Amino acid sequence: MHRETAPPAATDAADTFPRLLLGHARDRAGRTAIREKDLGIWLSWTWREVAEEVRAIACGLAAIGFGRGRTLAVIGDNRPRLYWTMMAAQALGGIAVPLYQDAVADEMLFVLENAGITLAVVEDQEQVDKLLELRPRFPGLEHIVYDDPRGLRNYPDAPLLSFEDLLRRGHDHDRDHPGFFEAEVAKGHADDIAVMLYTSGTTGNPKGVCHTHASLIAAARGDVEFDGFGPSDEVLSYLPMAWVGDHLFSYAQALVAGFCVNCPESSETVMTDMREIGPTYYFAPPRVFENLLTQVMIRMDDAAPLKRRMFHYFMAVARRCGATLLDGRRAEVPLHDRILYAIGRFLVYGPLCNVLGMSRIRVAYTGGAAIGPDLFDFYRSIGINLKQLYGQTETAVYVCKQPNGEVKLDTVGKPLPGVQVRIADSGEVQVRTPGMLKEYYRRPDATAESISPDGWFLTGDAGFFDDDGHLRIIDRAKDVGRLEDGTLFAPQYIENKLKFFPHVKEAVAFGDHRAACCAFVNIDLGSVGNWAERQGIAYSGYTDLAQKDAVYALIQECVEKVNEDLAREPHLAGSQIRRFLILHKELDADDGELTRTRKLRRGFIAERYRQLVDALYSDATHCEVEAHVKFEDGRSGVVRADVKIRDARCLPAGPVHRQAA
Amino acid sequence: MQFFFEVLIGGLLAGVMYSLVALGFVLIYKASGVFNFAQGSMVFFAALTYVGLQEKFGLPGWAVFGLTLAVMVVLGIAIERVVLRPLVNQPQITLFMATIGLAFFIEGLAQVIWGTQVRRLDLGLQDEPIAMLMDRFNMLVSKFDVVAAVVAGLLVAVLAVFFNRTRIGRALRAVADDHQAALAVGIPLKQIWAIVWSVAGFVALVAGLMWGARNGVQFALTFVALKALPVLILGGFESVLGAIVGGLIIGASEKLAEVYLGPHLGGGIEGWFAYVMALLFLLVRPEGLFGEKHIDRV
Amino acid sequence: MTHDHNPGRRIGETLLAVENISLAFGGVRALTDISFDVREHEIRAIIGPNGAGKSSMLNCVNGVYRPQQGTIRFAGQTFRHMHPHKAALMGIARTFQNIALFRGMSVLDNIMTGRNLKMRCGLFLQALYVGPNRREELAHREKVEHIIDFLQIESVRKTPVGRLPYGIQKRVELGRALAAEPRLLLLDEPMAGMNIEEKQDMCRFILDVNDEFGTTIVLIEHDMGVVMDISDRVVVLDYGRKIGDGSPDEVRANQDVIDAYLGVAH
Amino acid sequence: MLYREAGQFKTSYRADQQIFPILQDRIGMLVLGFVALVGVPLVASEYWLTAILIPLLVFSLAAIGLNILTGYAGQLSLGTAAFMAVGAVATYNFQLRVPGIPILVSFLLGGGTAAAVGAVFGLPSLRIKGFYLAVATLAAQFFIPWLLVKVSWFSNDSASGVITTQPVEILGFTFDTPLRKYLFALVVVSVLALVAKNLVRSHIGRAWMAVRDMDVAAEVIGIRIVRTKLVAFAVSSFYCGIAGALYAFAYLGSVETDGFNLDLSFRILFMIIIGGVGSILGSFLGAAFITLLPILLDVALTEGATALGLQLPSGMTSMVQLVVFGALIIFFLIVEPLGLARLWQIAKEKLRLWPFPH
Repeated sequence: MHRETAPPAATDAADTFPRLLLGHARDRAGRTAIREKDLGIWLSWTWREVAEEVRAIACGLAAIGFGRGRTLAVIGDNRPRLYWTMMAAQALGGIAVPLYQDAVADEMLFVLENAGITLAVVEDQEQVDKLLELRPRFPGLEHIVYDDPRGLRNYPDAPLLSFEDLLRRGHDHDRDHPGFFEAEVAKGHADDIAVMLYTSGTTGNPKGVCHTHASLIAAARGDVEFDGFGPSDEVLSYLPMAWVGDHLFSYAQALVAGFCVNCPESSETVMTDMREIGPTYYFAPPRVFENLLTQVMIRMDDAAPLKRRMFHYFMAVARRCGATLLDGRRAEVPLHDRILYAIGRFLVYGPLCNVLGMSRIRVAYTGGAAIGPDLFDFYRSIGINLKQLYGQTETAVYVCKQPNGEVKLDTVGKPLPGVQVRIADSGEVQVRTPGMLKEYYRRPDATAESISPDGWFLTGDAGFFDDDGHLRIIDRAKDVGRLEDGTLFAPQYIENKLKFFPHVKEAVAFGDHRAACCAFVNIDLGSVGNWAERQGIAYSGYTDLAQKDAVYALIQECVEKVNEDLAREPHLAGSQIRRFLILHKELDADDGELTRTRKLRRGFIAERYRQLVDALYSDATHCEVEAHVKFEDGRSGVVRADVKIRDARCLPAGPVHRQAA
Repeated sequence: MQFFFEVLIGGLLAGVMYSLVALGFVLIYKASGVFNFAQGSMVFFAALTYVGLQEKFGLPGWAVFGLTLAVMVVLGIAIERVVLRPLVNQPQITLFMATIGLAFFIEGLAQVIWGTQVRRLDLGLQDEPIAMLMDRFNMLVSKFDVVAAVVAGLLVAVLAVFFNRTRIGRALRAVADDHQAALAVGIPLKQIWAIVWSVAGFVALVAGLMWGARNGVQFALTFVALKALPVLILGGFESVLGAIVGGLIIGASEKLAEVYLGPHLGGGIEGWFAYVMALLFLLVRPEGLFGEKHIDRV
Repeated sequence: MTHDHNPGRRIGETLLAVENISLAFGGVRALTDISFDVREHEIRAIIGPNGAGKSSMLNCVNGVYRPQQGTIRFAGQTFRHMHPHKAALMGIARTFQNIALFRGMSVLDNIMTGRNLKMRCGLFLQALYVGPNRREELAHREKVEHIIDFLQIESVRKTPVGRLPYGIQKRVELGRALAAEPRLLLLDEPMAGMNIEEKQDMCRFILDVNDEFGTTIVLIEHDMGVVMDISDRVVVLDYGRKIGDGSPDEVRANQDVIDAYLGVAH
Repeated sequence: MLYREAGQFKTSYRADQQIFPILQDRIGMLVLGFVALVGVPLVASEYWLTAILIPLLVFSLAAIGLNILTGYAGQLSLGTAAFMAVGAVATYNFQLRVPGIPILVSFLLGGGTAAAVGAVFGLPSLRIKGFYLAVATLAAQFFIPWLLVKVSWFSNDSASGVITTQPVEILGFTFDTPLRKYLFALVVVSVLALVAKNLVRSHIGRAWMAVRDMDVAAEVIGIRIVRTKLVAFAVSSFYCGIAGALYAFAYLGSVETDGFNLDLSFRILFMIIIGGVGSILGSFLGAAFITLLPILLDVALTEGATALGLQLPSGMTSMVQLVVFGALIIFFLIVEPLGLARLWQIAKEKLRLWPFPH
């Protein structure tokens, strides 16, 4: 397939997103810029049409008083109109602030206030209701523009405006003020703030990360050049718009490279929509890949015995040589394996990629959390070029990436062009990158804390470079602590090792300033539930299943395997898990135990389950607790449970000989 | 006038023979809701088996009858097991189509076992006029037809007793009324169905002997069953009495039409007359003479 | 879930009036002398114990049953009895207590069938397919897609209905009724056999239908909570007679109704 | 497995509603069309054409006709052969008695006559359903061939009602060799199959299926039950009529009207049961199956008997055929009531989902 790798000149020089858009509208006017599955078919808009829509929206926003330097909230699923709204806001010199669409009203309040929002463009009634709920406490909101009018017919005295009305006003405004739009775009400067992305932060309130057009475009341009993306690439945008990952790959990179963004019909249809589109470039956090793999395995369990055996046989072949072949090192693979792999590609890998919608993928990335070895190997071995990257919201995820052919499980790759990385004495990773944030919005204190006077961003991650010059991250720098006897303790490292087992969904390790390492475990209801069914174990729900002795035995195996691993690492051998328990409830972002990006809020959890932590460090074999939980319908209640505690076997430090897998 | 009566009586007696076949349909329909298109094939199968056994072993009539009956019972039970049980709760139309398949199967099987040539079946009855009627009224009434009518009458009486007086019979009627309820009060549905199919086999055997003795045992016997269908439409699928009355009406009107109408139409009308009559009747009274009217509950 | 009686929703003139309806099946009385009216844009509930004649009442309104006595007045015209086809033509649609979907067809086709009445192409054009018939099919497909979107069943649009869970089937049946763009929608126990979450969804759909399209709705429901929440007025039947009629609060206070529900001997 | 659908997405309802929405299916159909039009003429022997391919096409068309009535509209008919007879005789007479009439017009008129007769015999469906109706169609099956034989005008006064068809000539080109007849039948059947597919995916088709699946609900959403059923009878009989005409004109050349008997009706019913009720594809599969099975059975029995040195009694193979047909019908009704078409569909689904189980 012919690929245009070098973007034409008009967009090369553009230094703001609106100018990039207008450049594409000139250079590839008739080419599809964005698609959305709506009412059963894929509607598409060309770059020219997108430019016209953005123009109308921008004029409409101007007509209702939006302008330079002001902020605009965007809340909803990935919808073309919401992406266009961000472009329109930027065209006027305003700042787009995408919010997590699944956040509850209270969580939104802080961001709305902090960002000084006066205007919100939202998807539907659900979001409108949340904003109206906040109105008494947040009177600053002047306008709410909604896309889907359903259910909003009878909201008499709310400051609502339909998207159609906005467009109508935009057309009027455009007609009455010829040249207004062009003039506004011309006023734009590369150093204007383009977007504010709120990081949920593991402690305290979220902070608004301000990115300029320059930083985002530089980061996106670097990415695009690194992997050679061009206008013929397709992506599926299904991750929250407020997340930096989505913002980069379906907004910034799309505008830089001019590729096509596809919006799924609804969150339930993402799988089928992905299969229909067949994206060529894919980005997902490890948990998405993990869920996919779990589904694959569960569905294969239901297959006929012969087919199941065939699947596992060829998966073994793939594990043996798939990744090597993907790296282009054909010579290292014996001929019979190459033949078997070719057969496997026809019978298993090809069709499997196809049903997952991944057969056209050239490059897939994952990042944001550590990925398990089985998981990583699985995708690479069936021929999907899955790689890891490293970066933060603050660095526009432009720090490290794995180059093709240099993909290693436990590293996050090499620094990207233009990026400098140094390891501080404390072990902290510090970076200088073109994608550096301008500041935290209205938080000079936080800005000063994170950016050193000489311009290095302090990532807060602990890591080191390996012999090949690849960066390896082990934990959050501040979480790395020491046991009472001074042994190094890296909780996230341990937790990740636990979470690599499909039966474990979440884990929380304790140990800093304590005698030994102990852990909470959340089982994976799908995986363990499936296992229980096959074992003939009946259970009524998570809490019941979690406290079964058989389940404890299952998890104990996992814990002891982690201990085996730890025992082999010289400076971590002392932090093997001594005791563990399985939590009676799933850790949940709605209860404040996880962030919206599903990161542990360690301190909060330690505080909330103090009783259990204390029990872990006593001789108790069980502990009675009650916990307040919020149910999905918004009510809250109390879960009471008797949680068992188990001891795990620890090994002496030193190399342990394991059978070759 | 006496010619008319002669034709009428002949028709009525032939009608009894139709009823004999129709009875088999009604029995099975009542008990299991299956419209058994294979009833005609069972008649053929029974007759052929009877003749075949007689030829092969030269046993006395009663012994052959007993053996054939045993075969028919086995066949009935096998049909219930292999064909109907797996199709339980399927739409009636599916069951109907299954019995069409069954008809083909049985017809083929009978001839694979016993060969395809036409055979005579001698029950010791002569198809000759009854002398008394001949002498006194100058009417031609076949002795054979009268005997057949008596046999059919006896059979109906026996079945009536069986249905009304025996425990199994009462269970059968309960099943016919409401399958679920019957199951709920502990009537073994499957066993009942096996019995019904066996009884239907018995009826088929009697009908097969009568028709076989009259027309010779041959493939054309299966068409007799096709004549029973209009009888059923007329009489209603669920009524033993309807089968008898319907048979008489069809038999009589068919004969009369053949004699009085046939010459004007060029003959051969007995092939379709009963059907067209039944069809016209259906338009007036879709549930048949003695059938029950159903109300569709929504 | 409470129904805001917001000012945007106006209750209009009487749309449907049944007067002195009596219905019997071969001597068994199903309905005796029932009268009530339904006003434009309102949600009217019919409640009553099992066998009270609720479904029979709906069946009289859209002509599946022919009452022996009484009249039905709909949109200004008076009928001795309705005929299903005529009822459909006049804009009456309904769902059934036991799901009555076309099991051999997909969700899309089931809902498309609800628009058959609005399709005009003759047999010859359909045989050709291309041209006017395709334009018609595609135009109706789009309308149907709006219903699919409205009921949030995008992920199953091409699935045969027989494979769907019960709650979704109920939704599809509602979709088929909505496809006819009815003035009056008769819902026979739309929430029967559902769990709480499914009931909430269905309630929201019913209210949204009423709100968005102004459709007048008559529904039969067992769940008293639901009935009281969403309906404007309630008719209570017991043993084929009307024993109560009024706003949810009035009905709740009615002694006959209380007796009927507590099972006081008659 | 062979279906690689990632990247096939629809940007219009038109693309989404096409008969073969999947690219691989479209390619498959093109290949099949090429084989039928070019491949077969190159390799097929006269025996193959006259004994297998032409009857296969003719019966496929009749099966489509019956499938419209039974499979789509849910009305069982045992009178298929009678409507074929009407079509054959009517076409013959139009050709015979209307000077200069083009053969295709005769075919259409023949089909139209069958449609009219079919609608008349469908009238009982006003009042009756299910196998009552099936029995009513038997009336047509017995009455019509009788009438066609008895009134010798229909067969131009030939002995025993045999009609000898006129040559098929279109624009001066005569379809006289087996190959040409095959091509003629192929084109007629393909066009009509497409028309049938168009009907069943339009609103009349949905009305048929609605009446079949749940007639009360169909009535309530405004479908006129009686009219829908009568149209089904008429369209079905039209197809059977054309099939009958092809049977006479392209397959046998001269036909005894008596040959359109109950046995033929049953054979076509078996085709749709085994092929798949409610499926156009199934009509072809069923016709192929029922046409090929006796031939294969015959070969197998004869070869088997020879190998064992046995002398088969005369007529034995046809008896074994009865047994096999009967057993197959029962087998399909129990195991796969939707027939070969459903098996094909399942296989296709499996291939689409591979390696996942269905």
